[in-house]
Amino acid sequence: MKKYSAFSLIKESFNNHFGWEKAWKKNNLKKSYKVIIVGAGGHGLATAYYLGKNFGIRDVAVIEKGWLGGGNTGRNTTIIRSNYLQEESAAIYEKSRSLYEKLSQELNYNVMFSPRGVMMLCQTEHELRAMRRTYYANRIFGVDTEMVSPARMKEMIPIININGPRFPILGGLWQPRGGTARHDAVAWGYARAISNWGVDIIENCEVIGVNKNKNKINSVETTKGTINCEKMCFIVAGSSSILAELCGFRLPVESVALQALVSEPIKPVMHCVVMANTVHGYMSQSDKGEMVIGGGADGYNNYTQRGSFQHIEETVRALIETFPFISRLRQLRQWGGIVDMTGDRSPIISKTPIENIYVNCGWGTGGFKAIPGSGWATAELIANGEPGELAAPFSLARFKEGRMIDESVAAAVAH
Amino acid sequence: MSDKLEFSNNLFTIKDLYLPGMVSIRTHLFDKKFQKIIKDILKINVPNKLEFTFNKNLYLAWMSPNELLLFSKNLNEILKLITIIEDTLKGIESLVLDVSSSRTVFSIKGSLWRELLAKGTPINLCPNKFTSKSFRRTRLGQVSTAFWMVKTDQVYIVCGRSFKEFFFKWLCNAANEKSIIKFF
Amino acid sequence: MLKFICPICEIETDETELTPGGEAHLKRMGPGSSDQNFYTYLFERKNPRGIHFERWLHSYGCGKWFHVVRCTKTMEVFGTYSAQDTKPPKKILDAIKKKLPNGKNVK
Amino acid sequence: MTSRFSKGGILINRKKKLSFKFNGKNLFGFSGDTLASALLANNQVLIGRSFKYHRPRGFVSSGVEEPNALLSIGSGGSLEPNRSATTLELFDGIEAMSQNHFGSLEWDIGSISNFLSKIFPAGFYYKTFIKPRFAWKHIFEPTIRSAAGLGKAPKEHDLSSYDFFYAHLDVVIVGGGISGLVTAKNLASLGLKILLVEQKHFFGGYALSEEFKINNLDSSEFIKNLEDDLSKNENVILKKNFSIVGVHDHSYLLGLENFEVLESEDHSSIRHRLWRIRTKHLILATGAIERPLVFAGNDIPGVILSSAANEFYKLYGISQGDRVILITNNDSAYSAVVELFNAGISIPLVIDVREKSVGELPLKVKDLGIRVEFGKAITKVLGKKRVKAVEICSIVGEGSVLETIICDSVLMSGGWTSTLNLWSHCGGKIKWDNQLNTLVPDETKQSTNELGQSFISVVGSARGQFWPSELFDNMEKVIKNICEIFNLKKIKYEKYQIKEIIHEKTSPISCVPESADENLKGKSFVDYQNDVKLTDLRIATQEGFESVEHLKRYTTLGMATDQGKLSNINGIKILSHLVGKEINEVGTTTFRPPYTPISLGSIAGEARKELFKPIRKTPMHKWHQENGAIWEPVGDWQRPYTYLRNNETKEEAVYREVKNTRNSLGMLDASTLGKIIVSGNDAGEFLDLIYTNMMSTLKPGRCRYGLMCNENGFLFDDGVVARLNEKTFLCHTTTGGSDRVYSWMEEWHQTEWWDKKVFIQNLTEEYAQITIAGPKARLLLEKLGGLNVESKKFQPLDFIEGKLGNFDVRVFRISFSGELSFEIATPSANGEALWIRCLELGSELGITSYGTEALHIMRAEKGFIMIGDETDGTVIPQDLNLDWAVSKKKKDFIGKRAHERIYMQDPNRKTLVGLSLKDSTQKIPDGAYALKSGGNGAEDVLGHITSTYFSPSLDKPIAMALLKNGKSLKGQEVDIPLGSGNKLRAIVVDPQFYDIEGKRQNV
Ligand SMILES: Cc1cc2nc3c(=O)[nH]c(=O)nc-3n(C[C@H](O)[C@H](O)[C@H](O)COP(=O)(O)OP(=O)(O)OC[C@H]3O[C@@H](n4cnc5c(N)ncnc54)[C@H](O)[C@@H]3O)c2cc1C
Ligand SMILES: NC(=O)c1ccc[n+]([C@@H]2O[C@H](COP(=O)([O-])OP(=O)(O)OC[C@H]3O[C@@H](n4cnc5c(N)ncnc54)[C@H](O)[C@@H]3O)[C@@H](O)[C@H]2O)c1
Ligand SMILES: Cc1cc2nc3c(=O)[nH]c(=O)nc-3n(C[C@H](O)[C@H](O)[C@H](O)COP(=O)(O)O)c2cc1C
Ligand SMILES: [Zn+2]
Repeated sequence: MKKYSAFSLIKESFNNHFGWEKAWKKNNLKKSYKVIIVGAGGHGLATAYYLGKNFGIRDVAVIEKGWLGGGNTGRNTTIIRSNYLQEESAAIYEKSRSLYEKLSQELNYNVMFSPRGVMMLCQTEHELRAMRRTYYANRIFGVDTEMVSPARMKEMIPIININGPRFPILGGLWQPRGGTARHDAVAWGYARAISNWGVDIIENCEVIGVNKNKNKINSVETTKGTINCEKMCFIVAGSSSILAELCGFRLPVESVALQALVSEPIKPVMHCVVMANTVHGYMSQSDKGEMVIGGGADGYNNYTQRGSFQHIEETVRALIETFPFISRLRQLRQWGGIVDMTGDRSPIISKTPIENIYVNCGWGTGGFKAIPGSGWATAELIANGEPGELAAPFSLARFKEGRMIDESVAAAVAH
Repeated sequence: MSDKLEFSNNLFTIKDLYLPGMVSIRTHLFDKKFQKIIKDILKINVPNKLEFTFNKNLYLAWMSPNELLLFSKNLNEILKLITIIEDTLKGIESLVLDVSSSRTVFSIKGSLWRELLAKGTPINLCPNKFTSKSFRRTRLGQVSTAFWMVKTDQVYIVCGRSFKEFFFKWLCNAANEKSIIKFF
Repeated sequence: MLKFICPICEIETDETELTPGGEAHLKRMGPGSSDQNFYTYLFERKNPRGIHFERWLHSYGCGKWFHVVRCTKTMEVFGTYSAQDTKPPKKILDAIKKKLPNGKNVK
Repeated sequence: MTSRFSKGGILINRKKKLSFKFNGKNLFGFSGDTLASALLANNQVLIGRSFKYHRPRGFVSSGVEEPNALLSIGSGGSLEPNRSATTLELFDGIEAMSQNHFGSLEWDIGSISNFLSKIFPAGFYYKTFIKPRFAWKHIFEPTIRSAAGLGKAPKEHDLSSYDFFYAHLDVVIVGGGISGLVTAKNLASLGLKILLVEQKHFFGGYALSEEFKINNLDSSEFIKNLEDDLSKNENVILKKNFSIVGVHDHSYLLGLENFEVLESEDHSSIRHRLWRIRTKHLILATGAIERPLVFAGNDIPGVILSSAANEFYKLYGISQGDRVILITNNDSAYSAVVELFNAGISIPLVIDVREKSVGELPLKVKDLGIRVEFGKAITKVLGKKRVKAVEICSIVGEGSVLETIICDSVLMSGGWTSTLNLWSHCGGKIKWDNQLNTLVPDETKQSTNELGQSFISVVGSARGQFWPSELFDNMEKVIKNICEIFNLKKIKYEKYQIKEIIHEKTSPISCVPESADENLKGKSFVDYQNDVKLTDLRIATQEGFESVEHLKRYTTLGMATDQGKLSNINGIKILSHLVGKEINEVGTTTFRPPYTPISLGSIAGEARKELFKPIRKTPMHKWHQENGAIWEPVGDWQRPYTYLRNNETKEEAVYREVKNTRNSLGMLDASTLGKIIVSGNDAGEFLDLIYTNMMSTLKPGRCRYGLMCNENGFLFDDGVVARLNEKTFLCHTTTGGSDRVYSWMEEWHQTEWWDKKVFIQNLTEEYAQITIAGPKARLLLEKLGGLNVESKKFQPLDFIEGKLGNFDVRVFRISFSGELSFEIATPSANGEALWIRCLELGSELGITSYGTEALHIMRAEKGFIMIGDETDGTVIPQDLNLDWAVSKKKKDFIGKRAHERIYMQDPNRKTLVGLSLKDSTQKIPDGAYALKSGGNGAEDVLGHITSTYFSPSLDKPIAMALLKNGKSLKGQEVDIPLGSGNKLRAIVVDPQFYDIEGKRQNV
């Protein structure tokens, strides 16, 4: 694999860049693999990566029905933070965030992780109290956050309207090491790394069935043929229920559309990510200059990657209230992704009723930030057949026991 | 709060009909016995689905298959009627409640009222869809409301009392003469 | 932006006047039910890509719940019926059969 | 030089001169101009800088597809960045500024990156800036970011207003070109309600600037007649400056109507109106957009689409230059040459990349004596900020220069792309047609409506039928179809006579010369705004970004503000060539709304500032407002947090309110509490299912505190239930909970227990409610008079009805403060009067009004829980020591089954305790965590603080907490780490601090 660096870039420029190789190889399917991962989104690719890196398991195929990274990984608002309230969440998201910090170097691929800081606004007394609770939880669970006053916030984000007549800003929870990353690059970077090890990434290949013997899977059916495997893990976000159905069980998830939009690009005006939960909207500015905006999810089951306009409307209203200047900007594009929402809005990294099938899903509206940590934990689960510390709380069994990991309690939206 | 809410421009006059009387009658509307009782007391029929009936000052509107709203501009008339209705309905599964204080009613005068309302509600207000008999509950400018036509150029709109100042501002904004389309 | 005919009001209602209520025809599991059954009732959803039986509330209208049969892939609505119907009416089932003769769900 | 002819220009009114500014220069145009035509009339060809390399750019088009000519318009609160000059109708006083340059437009320092373009191909940033790690954060990213964006964002508040409108229509026709107008004409007599919209400020589309005869009339005259005709028709609403921007599920359309010109004349006019439309049928007459050709220097100012040059000439009387050449792969572009030549422009050469054409137009051009070279191409365009000359080469080969021709403008045409965005927004598929050399709608995969039926028809050049004589080929079919849909008698369709123009096929070639060398490819632009060149596409595919979606994301092709209207098709043609696949195999990227960008202001509509969200006010709101209330939003309600007097701080005010209530008398506006009537023979039974405790045993005249759980067993609301009579209960809920609880009850009643005979009504707003609390409470009620409130007659948890003074009331003897307390409910209409009466009579008793914060403190002093503080959606009643309110006798209630699950029985669940601080000068911070004493880490966590206050009544800090196995910790010490790194030491106590025996409230 050709190493990426400023030097190689300059060198290639003399050669009209004819020397660059494929970022990941276009492979043909082999007859069998030790592990099959269904879904080449961020989580699937990261899982393959840590299987190879931490456990030396590289006889792996990642099967993708469309184009790599084309699911939610390729359509999210790229917010990365770990200031979660619950201990279990903080652990996996903080692990993830810390892996992000060095990911570019590790993968030799600039994923443009940008620790520009995430600001969560408090706009009611109740929210302020809830956010303080998160702040104290963060301190104990090793996540670096601080509470900031409205005045300080105004200094940090001059374009914010802290005197909104309806929901004046009472404070904020600031995570300086949160931020964003270039979403596509995360998928591409992992893909390049695992492809280099010989992991097969098979695009345009849909898993359409599984063949079981008793309570074990021995092969999967795909649109490109049958493949044998020792273990299988599906990591397909919005399509989780469909895969589960193929495997013969059901999951506590529902698929709904979550939408986002971008404005036309403008010169930099806001250097951090801002999330306003009371009015429900969040916004950051990409390195190209668009304001990247997201809000609430639809409330009905959906597989179309389109959502209802009323959510765009509500989100934009909320953000104009908080950032009046955006009123004269224009919406350039809107799109949707199908997210998998669990009963407690926390993910599932778990064994399943089938012995050698594992599942990673339920990241809902907030799993981009979790990609490295989730891949790490899932690889551990697949390799050992048992969850490690990070994954254990996120088992399917928790729903039966009533041991939910509810993040919404801190009055926070989960992005 | 007792300040009167009134607005007018060249096109519209919007007014809070301060303290009219309203009664909610919950029962099974299809019940023949009930229909007769209403006819006897109020001298009007139980309205059809999505419609209202009226008798001078009284309007009787269909809210749902088991709820009617009785409305009069005169609070005292309503207070008298409540007791009568309640007493007469004793044997019938029902719930009669004075809701005069729960809600308020705005009158909008002006022939372009359809246009004004179409700024806020997704329901079809074309004259052949929303007629002189129609009564609709809807979400209008983010507020839960119900309205009906009392004259060709006048509608009454009910909304929750606590929303009324907000809703009044919304109506005034929508009444902007500069934003007329003449759609209907 | 979806719209359904509220079977009670019998008029078209806009999504902004409705509240979605998830999968329909769930059987409530009360005290004494098994852990598995209770879990299924609370959490396990069909979540199909295709025909979905679901509940909606005409919240800004008559205030009544009703059932909708909708395809989650094409958004086609096969019909709406009362919340107190424990099974979808035959008419709707026939319409579905006509659309999907082999009984398989939409791709 | 570009300039305006002294005659001509269909759209402009030379009598009405308008002045405007560009980069501070005063310029003039005419009414009817666009800003673009007015700038061109002033020889302003250099108009902006490209995104990445800061290359000088001019106009390429005359419409919504424009990628280059983006300007900042206005200033202050009306500044609008990135506005395309080609779509802005000129009005008096426009101030326009060019964008994206450091220094002046002419001398942009940023253009250094142009020289480095070879090192910075597509995706270069993924390959570099990786090491050292800190440099990315502190040097590289800030550098990249500072180069981001085009225009500057406004800093001030937007002064414009925006409007909404809901419309229901039978047919919406998108596009006011000739096809749209003719369709409308044919449907106009059917009695259907029709809306026809045109995004531009004129009707007619391309036909307006073309010369052909239809029914023996000049096309422009024919259009004028049609427009006049239709504007008189009652069934048809004709709209200009109106763009359909989105097609959503269930045939929901979004349209943006633009009033900018009006607004410029009258500031109180609206700026935009967002139309939300439901239509039964949608007809796309959206026309087609001409494609650029890809050759070196095709982005130099002065290179322009031939159709644009033609429009600028015919509509606005503009000439692109003195010596103009054309390069084309099709016949249609020749018409511009004919026009310009006849207007006296010198045309040194027409380059046709095809081998030949015997079409009518090329022949005509030849007849005019213009030199036409077939099989040739452009090696490159010379010039930096303006075309100076072109070098000519053969179409085959690498582009060796055969000849250099001096010129100041190059017209180009790479064929046409039908505009099918709206066809696809909602799932409709499109396919490539090699014959027509454009995308066409795939009729077998259409968008469908709620009935699963297709509802979109396409007419005119949007179908790929570009020549006038073909435009109406399927019109008859469309009309018939519509008659069928609406069950109408078939109407006669009138045929149109248009003379056929003999023409040659368009060439599939879009990049010339075909094997241009790398240096030329590095200057051949596919996406102008995002500076995507031929070389970028090649590098991307070489690196494996071969899926059209990957190519887009890796190179940013088609992601600029024009969304690839010019570049997408050339992009996929090139891709198909690079990967050796058919165009249909390669596919297109997804078309997404909006078709053209729309203002965020229009999406928000009127819902801003005071109309942002509904505010609910209690009947006493005005009094609060006038008496120093600081508001606290609770749900949609505004409640007084406290009332400030004189120079008090918030804290002082709250303490005063607490003390006054405890020592003499306080009153609270409790009107926001939810009040729900549940009535019927089965009401008790029904409430037994809803509440955790037994309600059916409650006696009429009595009240009981009740809890509600969800099916997960978690506590979600609480309140006092009063049994009004045998069959009627009045359920109080929390302020935030009233609507939720009401819907909750309705839901269970309608969908699970519809056999229960009950009616439910939300009476929250019907009653104003006033809490009178404090040792002198009874005195006040006696002063009000009319009711016997003696302690024997009127016991705790009793209620009575009657007249208090002149007021109809229901009085509950319930206490949330721990004091002797009465809650008086009266119809809202009397709320304010009763409130004022209480104040008058209470003044000599020393009454004070108190707000929510005092209320919260007093309840915490008593150890009462507060939904939202002690609960957070994961707490069950048992955690809060409320077992006594959870019936063991009842077979079932919502949440009962959930409480049986393992984890709910876990002895390590967090349970409610009180905390008392050793050091009473301290206060436990809100939200703090409690650790085992001496503990530090996550493993020592016991739980969190749920409420914490300084208690003015006890003159010491108090708090409640949910701690693991809290009961077992009583008497033990715990640590509470502070933000500062210090710790507080607290003792676990019972969560009741004040008047533990409850003597005060039972007097
Ligand atoms: C609009 C939006 C905004 C968001 N914003 C944020 C945010 O700001 N921060 C954040 O942290 N998270 C955010 N998220 C959530 C985040 O995007 C997801 O949680 C995350 O990307 C999930 O990654 P994944 O790898 O699990 O799934 P995906 O990226 O969706 O990958 C799953 C893959 O599985 C493939 N697949 C499905 N079925 C099959 C099959 N049968 N055979 C083979 N392959 C199959 C799919 O094609 C897909 O490529 C957002 C999501 C959306 C939609
Ligand atoms: N000879 C050729 O090869 C050739 C090629 C292309 C066009 N033409 C000529 O162009 C004309 C085509 O007529 P037509 O009516 O089909 O197309 P048109 O391009 O003339 O008109 C389409 C109209 O739709 C409008 N429009 C597009 N999208 C819209 C939207 N979303 N909202 C609102 N308005 C929108 C456009 O502004 C345009 O005015 C004919 O006169 C034809 O001769 C000829
Ligand atoms: C963070 C982010 C930034 C984006 N910026 C742009 C942009 O500048 N221009 C654009 O056209 N689309 C932009 N998009 C949207 C994509 O074009 C695309 O809509 C999205 O990835 C979903 O894919 P789809 O529309 O092909 O289904 C952006 C998407 C994301 C996630
Ligand atoms: Zn209804």
